[in-house]
Amino acid sequence: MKLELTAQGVTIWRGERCLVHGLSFSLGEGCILQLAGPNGAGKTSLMRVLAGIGRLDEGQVSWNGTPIRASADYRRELCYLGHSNALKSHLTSIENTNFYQSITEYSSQITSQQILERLGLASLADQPCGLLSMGQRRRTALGRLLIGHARLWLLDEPVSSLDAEGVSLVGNLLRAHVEQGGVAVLATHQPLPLDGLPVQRLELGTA
Amino acid sequence: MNSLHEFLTMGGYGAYVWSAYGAAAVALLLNAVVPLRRLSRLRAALRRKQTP
Amino acid sequence: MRALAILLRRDLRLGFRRPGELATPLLFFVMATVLFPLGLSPRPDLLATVAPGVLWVAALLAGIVGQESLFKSDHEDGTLEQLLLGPAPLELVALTRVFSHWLMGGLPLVILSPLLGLMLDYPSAAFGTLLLSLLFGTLILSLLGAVGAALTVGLRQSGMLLPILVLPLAVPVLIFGAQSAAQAARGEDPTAALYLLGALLVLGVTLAPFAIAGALRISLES
Amino acid sequence: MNTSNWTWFHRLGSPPTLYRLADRLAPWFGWAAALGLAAGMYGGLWLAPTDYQQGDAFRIIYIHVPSAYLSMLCYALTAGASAVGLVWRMKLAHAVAVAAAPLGASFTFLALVTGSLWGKPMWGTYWVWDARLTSELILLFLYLGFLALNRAYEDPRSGERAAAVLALVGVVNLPIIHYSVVWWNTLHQGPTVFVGGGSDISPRMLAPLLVMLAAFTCYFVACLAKRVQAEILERERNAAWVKEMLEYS
Repeated sequence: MKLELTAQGVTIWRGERCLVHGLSFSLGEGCILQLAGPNGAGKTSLMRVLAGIGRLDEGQVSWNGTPIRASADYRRELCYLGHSNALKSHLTSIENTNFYQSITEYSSQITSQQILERLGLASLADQPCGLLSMGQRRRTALGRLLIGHARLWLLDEPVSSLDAEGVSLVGNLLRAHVEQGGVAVLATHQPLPLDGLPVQRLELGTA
Repeated sequence: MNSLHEFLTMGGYGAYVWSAYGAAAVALLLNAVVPLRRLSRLRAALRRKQTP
Repeated sequence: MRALAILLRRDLRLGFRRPGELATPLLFFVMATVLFPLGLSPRPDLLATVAPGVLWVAALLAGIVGQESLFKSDHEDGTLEQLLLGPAPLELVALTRVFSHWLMGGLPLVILSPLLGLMLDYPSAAFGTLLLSLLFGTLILSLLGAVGAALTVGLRQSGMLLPILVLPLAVPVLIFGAQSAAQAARGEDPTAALYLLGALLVLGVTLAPFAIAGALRISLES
Repeated sequence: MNTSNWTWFHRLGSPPTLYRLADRLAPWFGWAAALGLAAGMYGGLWLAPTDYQQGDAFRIIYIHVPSAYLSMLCYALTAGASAVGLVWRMKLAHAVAVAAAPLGASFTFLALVTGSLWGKPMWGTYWVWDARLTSELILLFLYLGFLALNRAYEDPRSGERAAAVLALVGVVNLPIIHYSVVWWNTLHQGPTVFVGGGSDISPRMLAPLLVMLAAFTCYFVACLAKRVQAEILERERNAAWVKEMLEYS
């Protein structure tokens, strides 16, 4: 089953502004779509529409041919990392990661402890996330990418507040994901080490 | 009803009957005038916006 | 189903880590009840006649006040989005959240009500009906309050808007609940009102989750 | 479901069609309402005999009953349009709901005012906790909730969808609220005599009431049409068909 994320004539209005008008694209297996554009150009709104949370006023987004609103397995095969880290500040990193492990339907081979080690957070596993730095919280949130078999990654500013080592970590994760045939949509201002990977660029905010 | 006087006093209940009809008149007028004015103002604004 | 049980446990763990937050509806219930004798008169016979109504109005207001925080914290730290994207159906996730929030916010109200009943000379013989009516009542109010909370979670000043949306919908609960407590206090048979309250609960449990889920999706869509 | 009989439903969904339909309908219903009101008021205030119990105060029913009936009709329309908007994702249905709500709220308020003005001569007090008046008051709160929620959202498209959910929850609760208020009322006061459009009133009293009901309904359709037109223009501000239309008219 060939993976494909397609958007046909997507139009997004927020308030009185038309952020995206008649956007169409198709993203196949092993490709990355990089959204570029100034602040407020609608990158986050488009990302949330692709995730199925945001409201689109016209057009349609489909995953492997079926519209995402009607597709049952879209939510299983998707991992959305937004601006906020989706971590409860009173729970520790391991508890947060365990929570997301437990609510994905199939048990992934990698345990929460291994995820935190891979992200360099092993020593902070039982620290409440509220006490972690922004960068450490961002890394904990990145742990969600490793849980389960998410074939589609939607990453909104994944490297915000990450140090150089973190940025290369995200680059490697993305490279591994894409090389295994995964699909990714990326919105970022800082450059990422993606050389050699098939990247499509999409400029927003010029409409 | 046969006399104008009886019509105005409404058998002593004039105050209540006429204030009820007064309130109704206000409500009906407001409900008619407000949208009409809003519509014409919108049309004028759009027409002005159109002619560069 | 496993995901819902885990969600319930996480909510309870989160709730008990911050006991301060749990106390607010309780304190509100106690204070609101204490205000009535100060506002009316200390005479026991007068208080006894208004006791069921006072207890119920105070419980209703406390229930609604407690609902505002239902989705607020999850919305702020972004976990609500992940729940929307999670595999579990949003309607059941909403029902689980309402239940866990009720366990920590609504149930203590019910348990505390006889104590406040004593302060208002409510006959102890009728405590059974009072507890049962408040049990049903706080559950229904949690469901209605959750609809209001879901509709206003994305708004800045939702504190005042939520009661305005929910109180008109809570009128039948107040009428049947206060009525059953009053009839029991007078020694009459309150089962008619209790049955109607139970019917409202069944209606709430079956329909409210769809309204809550729909409202959450709309709150997060722009 | 063959598509032929649904096409009118989807054609209504296209803004220019609905706009032109509303534009054509409004004057007809407007004039019908004006004539109806004149005839109804003449019949009700001048021709109808004085009521043996309530004297001439009963003539308030010619305003009270139509506005109470329209307040219910408007809420049903708001809820219905909201359901269509949410289920079929038809943006114009929300436009109709948002247009109907303030209309319904004003009729509810009018019903309350005329109801209490009628209560004063009947029971000596302006406010009677009568089942119908109390339900009307709660209906007013439901309307105010709808309007407040609709305006509370920055994004108007999400605001009307959130208000639509509230309208659906409200319409499910409305009969329950009414029943519980009637139940509460009969429990405390026993059935009060509230003559209002009862079947026993004489035909010369009833005829003007029916004319007034029809006139109010025509008035409601005309006002709604104008409000829907304004909503459509607001939403389709920079659509192509609006530019063309403004050039010709």
